[in-house]
Amino acid sequence: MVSAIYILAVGLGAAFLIGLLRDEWRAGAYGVSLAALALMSLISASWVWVLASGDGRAVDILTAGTLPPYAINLRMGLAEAVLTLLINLTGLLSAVYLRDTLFKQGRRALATLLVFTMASCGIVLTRDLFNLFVFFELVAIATGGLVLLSRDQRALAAGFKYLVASQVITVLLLVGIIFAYHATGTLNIDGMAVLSELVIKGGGLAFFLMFIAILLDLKPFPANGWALDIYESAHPAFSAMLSAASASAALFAADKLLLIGGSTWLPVATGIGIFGFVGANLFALAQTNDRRLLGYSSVAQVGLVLAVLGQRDLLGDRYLFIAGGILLAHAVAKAGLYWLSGLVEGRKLTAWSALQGHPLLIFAFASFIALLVGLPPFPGFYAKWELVIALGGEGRLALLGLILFGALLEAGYLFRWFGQALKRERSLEPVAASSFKRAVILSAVAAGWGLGFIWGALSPNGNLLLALPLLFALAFLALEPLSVRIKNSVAIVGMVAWFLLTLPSYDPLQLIFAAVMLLGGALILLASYQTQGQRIGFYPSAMLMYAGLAMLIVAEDAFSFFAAWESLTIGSYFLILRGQRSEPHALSYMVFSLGGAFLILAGFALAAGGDPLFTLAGLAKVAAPIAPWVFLLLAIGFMTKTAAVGLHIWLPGAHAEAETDVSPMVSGILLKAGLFGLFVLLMAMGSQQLYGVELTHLLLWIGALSALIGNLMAAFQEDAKRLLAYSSIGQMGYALFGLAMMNHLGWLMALMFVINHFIYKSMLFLSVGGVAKRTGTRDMYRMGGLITLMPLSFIAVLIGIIAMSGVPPLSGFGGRWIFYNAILTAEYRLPMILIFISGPIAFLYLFRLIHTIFLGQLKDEHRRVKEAPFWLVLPQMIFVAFLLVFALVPGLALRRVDAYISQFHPEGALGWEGLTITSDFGYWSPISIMIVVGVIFASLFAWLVFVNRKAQKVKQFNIVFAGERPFRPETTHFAWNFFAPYRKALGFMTEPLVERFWAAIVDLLHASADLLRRLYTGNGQTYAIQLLAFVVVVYLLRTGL
Amino acid sequence: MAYIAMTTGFVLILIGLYGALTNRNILRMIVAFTVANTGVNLVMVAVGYLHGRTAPILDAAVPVAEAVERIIDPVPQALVLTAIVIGVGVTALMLAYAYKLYESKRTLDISAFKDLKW
Amino acid sequence: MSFEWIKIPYALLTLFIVANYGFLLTAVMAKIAARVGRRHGIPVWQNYLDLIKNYGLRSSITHGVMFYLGPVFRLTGGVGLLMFVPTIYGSVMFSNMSFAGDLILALYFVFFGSLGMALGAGESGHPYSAIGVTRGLSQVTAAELPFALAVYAVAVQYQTLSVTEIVAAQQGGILNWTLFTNPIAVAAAMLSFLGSMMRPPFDVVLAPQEIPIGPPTEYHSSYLALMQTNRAIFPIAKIVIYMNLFFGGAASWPVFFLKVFLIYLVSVIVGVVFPRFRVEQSIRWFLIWAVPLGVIAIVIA
Amino acid sequence: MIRRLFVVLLLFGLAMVFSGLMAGYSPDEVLNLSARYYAEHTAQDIGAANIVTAIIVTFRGLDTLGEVTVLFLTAAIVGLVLSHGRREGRGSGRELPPAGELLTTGTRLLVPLILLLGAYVFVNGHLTPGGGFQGGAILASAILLLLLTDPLRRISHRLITAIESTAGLVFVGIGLLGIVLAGGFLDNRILPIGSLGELFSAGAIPIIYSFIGLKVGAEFSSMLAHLSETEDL
Repeated sequence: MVSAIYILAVGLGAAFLIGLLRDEWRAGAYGVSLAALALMSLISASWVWVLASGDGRAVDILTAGTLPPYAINLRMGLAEAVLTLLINLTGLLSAVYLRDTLFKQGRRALATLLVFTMASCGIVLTRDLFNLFVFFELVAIATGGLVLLSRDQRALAAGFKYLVASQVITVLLLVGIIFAYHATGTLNIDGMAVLSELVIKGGGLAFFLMFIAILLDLKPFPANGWALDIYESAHPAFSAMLSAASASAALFAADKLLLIGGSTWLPVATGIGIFGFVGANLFALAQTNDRRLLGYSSVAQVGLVLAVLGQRDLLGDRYLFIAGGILLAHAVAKAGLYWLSGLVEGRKLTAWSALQGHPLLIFAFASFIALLVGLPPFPGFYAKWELVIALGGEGRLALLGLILFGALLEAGYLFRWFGQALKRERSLEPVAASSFKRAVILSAVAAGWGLGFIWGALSPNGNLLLALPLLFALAFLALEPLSVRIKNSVAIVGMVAWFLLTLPSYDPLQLIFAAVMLLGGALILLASYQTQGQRIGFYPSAMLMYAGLAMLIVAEDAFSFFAAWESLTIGSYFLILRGQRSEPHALSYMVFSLGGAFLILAGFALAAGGDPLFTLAGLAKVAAPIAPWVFLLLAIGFMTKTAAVGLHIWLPGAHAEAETDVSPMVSGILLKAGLFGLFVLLMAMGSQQLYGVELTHLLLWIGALSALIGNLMAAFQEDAKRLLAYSSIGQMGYALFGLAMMNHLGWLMALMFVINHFIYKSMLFLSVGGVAKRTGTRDMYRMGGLITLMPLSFIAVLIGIIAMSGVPPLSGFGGRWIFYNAILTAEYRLPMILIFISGPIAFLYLFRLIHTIFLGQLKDEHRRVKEAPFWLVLPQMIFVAFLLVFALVPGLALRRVDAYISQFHPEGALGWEGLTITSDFGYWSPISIMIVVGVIFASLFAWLVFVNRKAQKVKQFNIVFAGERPFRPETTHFAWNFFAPYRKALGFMTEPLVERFWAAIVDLLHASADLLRRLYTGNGQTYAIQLLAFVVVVYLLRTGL
Repeated sequence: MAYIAMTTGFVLILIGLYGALTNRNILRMIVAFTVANTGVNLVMVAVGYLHGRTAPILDAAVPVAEAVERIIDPVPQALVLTAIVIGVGVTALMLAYAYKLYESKRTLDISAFKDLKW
Repeated sequence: MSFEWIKIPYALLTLFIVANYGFLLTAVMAKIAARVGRRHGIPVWQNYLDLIKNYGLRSSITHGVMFYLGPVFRLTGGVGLLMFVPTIYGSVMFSNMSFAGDLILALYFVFFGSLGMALGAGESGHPYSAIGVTRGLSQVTAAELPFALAVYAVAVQYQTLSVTEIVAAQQGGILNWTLFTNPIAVAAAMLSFLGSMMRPPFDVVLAPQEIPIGPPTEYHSSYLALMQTNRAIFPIAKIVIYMNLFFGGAASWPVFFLKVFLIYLVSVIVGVVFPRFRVEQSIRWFLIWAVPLGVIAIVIA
Repeated sequence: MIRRLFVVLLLFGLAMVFSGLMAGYSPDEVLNLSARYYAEHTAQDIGAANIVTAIIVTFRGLDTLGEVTVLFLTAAIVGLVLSHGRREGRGSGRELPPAGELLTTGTRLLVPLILLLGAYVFVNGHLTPGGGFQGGAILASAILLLLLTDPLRRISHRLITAIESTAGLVFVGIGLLGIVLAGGFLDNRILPIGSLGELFSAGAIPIIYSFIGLKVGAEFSSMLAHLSETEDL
């Protein structure tokens, strides 16, 4: 095993050696440096290998042949090995990335780079305080040099500000060190750690000075303007090193110091850390410069890790896993993003739209963001899971809340950035086409995924990257070059196969959802055959969503449930983002979904009581004081997916702007995930009281309100797809209402809605999508009279609206019938009034939908419109068949579920004798209804045909029109503002109060961020003053408290 | 004795920082920082001082046997040396920066270099 | 309760009786209304004449499939509604097809006809039809609400959704009628009844003055004939529901005729007394006067 | 004005910390454990009469290596900074008035002596006060004198870097030899310790210190040279 000292020796030796080379031999110098960095990485890697594989323990490296504490010693443990590897690799890759610049700048720059890397490793390795200081100084000075690699003239000022700050830090650190030495008589960190005198003899203050100095080296918010300026102006490759390498090193130094400080200083670390995490993320909201944004984000991430270090008393031996997960994910992602920013010309966030058309880079971008946010399957995800569970178990809820809030802010601006990069019109500057720069970036991507795998393997919750559905989804990344038809077929086959594979393991409830989500998803995918080309990015996203859904249904424990939830959220986000003008809506969808996801996470954390392997079944055992809160958190989290009123504002845009075949997926299928969650929740926890309020009662009201508002809003839409989207809100409201009734028939009705809503909403979205595709508009008043041109689509819509309106004889009536029987036993009556109102309102928008599109007057520009493409029509027709069958024999699907629900609500089960379905109150015989109606209809129709056989078809405008003959469809087609009088009567209920509320919150955040960040005046002296102020304030708080 | 030195050191630090934080002229700031550094070094030496003892050099005056009783703490002195050298390095670097800053904007007023902010 | 073939002739018989009664009744009501307005009014057999005339008309045009089917839907709605509710309490002959479903079926089947009608009218492409439909739908949302609440109250009261059982529960003396056992529910229901009868003050849907007869504007000849037939059957079918729910049902045809007449008369009287509401006015009216009653009904139920 | 007041307040806060330190400070009566160890073991382990030197070069040799690196780095970066964005074709643009007779003669007289003194100081670093850094600084002062007499004089960076790099390499090399031949990195016992107080004693210390002296001298000189090249402003 090569001694770790060689890492330092090689770095230094190479730095000195290239001094000997002639200025002309640039290539030689460059080669030597690369070789040195590679060698250093190799040494670290070998150590990682040995220590990780278990054989071999942390070793101390002595110098001067003298034992510590009398001589400086280094230590190489697993953490050190990993960090040095990270540092050296970052250095190596950055050196590769910087090739041209380094060639221009010559060997001085090379030497500086080498020393920077070497010194960062030194910070990690050394166990001696003063030696630590020396290495810090080296890093600081090297930074002062490397800043100048950038072409940006402003870097000069930034570098000077940085030096000023480091001067102040030096003063504090030295004074601290010398007094600590005086108090303990040693400079050895471990030596100090064991000695207790540090607290007496004024050692406490000495430690404070040292500790605060190290913290200041972490560029803590808000005393970090100097660092931000560096991040913004330095060469991206160096910013990468600064953010990935030196920040990690400094964090490790802080960790070592905490060994000395002991548990009394942990809260300080946590406090400063979490303050920085939230604050920096808040400030980043108002940031438009990409590199500065990344700087803010780095500060935030470092803060988070610091907070975790402060929790080590709680986390025990897992804290390395957690802190390491967050830290490495941050380092890789941040380095990658900085390198990526080197390829982009403009510095505005929107300039990243240059990446469009480079799928590989987009994928890298997405991976890095997912790494940062801590989405599965990346290390941050596992780490955050254990962290949050531990915090919840210990009841450190404030910290937990702040962490989740900060993470939400971060996700907000990162995904906004991503959306802008993908959807804004492509900027003209080309992406730098340097192959090795891309190689560097891609290696970072690979590292990220590799880390994800490792962390998955280390986590007790099992490795997500071994989950078959997820792998299947990821496999589509490899299939991207293939054409749509192949990929689509693979996808369909895969989903059906997975369904059949897992079929035996489902209970009836899971079976219903699985059928809807997997088989239904495959059915909708038929529509995707009508797209051409490769459709880059569609299949990985869609399959990711379906994988999430598939895993969600079968999830046994909270972790896999949450992981599945996150994956389906990400997948659907990418899907929705694909729409033409869907950027803002996709963003709000993502923010709401992640917000909901974090609430769910918090709920699990509360419930789990510190057990990361908490099972869903365990929800039932949660005890009284926290149970209602768990219930509340989880319920709200799930309701963000079902778009319950108040959390619904993301839905209309997201569903309306999505692509034709995506809308049915996200509407017909995705919404059901929320319902499934609620099912699981209610089954496990039943109903809970909070301050005497029955929470299910609350859900009743929310469901009823959603039904009312959703239907009402739908009636006033001009955009067909928005109309359908709003109606989804209403339908989910019904389902929620049914669930919240907490009785047998209520749940049955909810399930009925799961099936029905899936069928007719998918059908309607497909046919409306087809019409929109043909007519080139989604505004209904621009259409009209299409019945003769698109008969099949018309039939689909006709059947769809009859079913949805609940008019017999189609299946929608079954839902209504069950609903009436259910409410007869419900103890809460008032919310029903809302349901009663919203029922008829459905007719308004349904009639509007079919009338203004297919009936009325045909527009001139549509006279040549053809029927929708075959692949769009086919699934619709299949759905029609389903609806009719389901209308005739609802028992097929419902009987077993009915029996299944009986274990939760024994009373009130339905009777299924013969053709008639009987409840305690009434009866209903679908087939007889169908026959009776059919017979009457047929005979009357026959009679009409008989008396009216020679009726002749007349032209469009041949109507009784006050004696004259209209000729312009626009003026004759009554469609726009269809329900004007209704608006007069009830329009007040459609005031967008909820939108205003959320908009106000967002504006508040942005405004405060924009105002507060002026704290960074750009004056280096002011920065130094802030630095000092930070120290004094912390000191006062520390002594004051 | 130790106290006087130490107090002087601290006062020097404060003076230095005051100068560095209030003078807008970059050169003055640099000088102020050197003052502060000097203060730090003074403090370090003062901490290592033991009353009535001599320099840690073993010669006729201080035989090896009595070293323990006769010499003052050598460690701070070693540290100070390092600290001084590092201080010199940083100062030189800052001076170089100051030169380039002046070259770029023809002024030495720190508040003139605010292109980067927020 | 199940199906035997004999039910079909019985059902046709019911249909025949009700249809004729409907023709006469509507004519009588029209006459009453005219007399109140100091006009002479139509003869009682006018409907038959119109029917014959419409069937006899030779010219007949169509605007398309839905247009053609519209009246069929409409009449199917009327007849089906009649079929799904037992007409005469206790008689197997006139229990029709009520085995197919209970009260809820009837309630939702009400919309079947209007929906199909609306579609047909829509395809005619006539703006007035569409306007009429929007008005109708808008008004229905408010007008149906009190009725729904009342029905719910009654169902809770009798703990059943089966019409027959509800009627059974009201037998044995006039005081057992829901009218007296649950007056508030009945009041709410009757208010919404006014709204559903297409008579003033809630006839803005047809609005004979400014948009000649609303949705059916484009319909003529045999289409119109079918719809006239429906206009005779449908109100009665609806009244039958009211009668069964609130007024003790009818054990024999005379009682049936009487009760239907009286209930119909209510809407006529109100109609001749009040001027017409605009849509938003009627909506407000229902929300302010009728709905609260319904709410009280279900709260105390 | 407010700014100054604020700064004063802050410094007052800092002063509180410092006073706290002093309040908690009590001078040692006896050497603490590390110091005691050095006092007792330096003589036989290291064989350097100057304990401080022993600590600097051996016990805390890693610090010193870093320290040397700091200078090396600074020299490099100063070069980097001053060459940063420099437009070519500038340099000795203008003529300066010749330096005074006194200065030139004094220089000619003193420079050799200064160099000699510097060499003496770092060669005896392990015996007497002083050592590589001090010696190096003295060497550099000679260069300073030269530059004062003729600011436009160009000193060969090539030579300087060659010196400092070799010195650095030797330092690292000796350190590594320590691992191979003796107890660890920078162990000075790769050479016989010799007897206390002799010039050739204390193992590798004199060699290391001499090279440090050269290196430091070279680095200071290069900084001075670089800074002096900014004369033409």
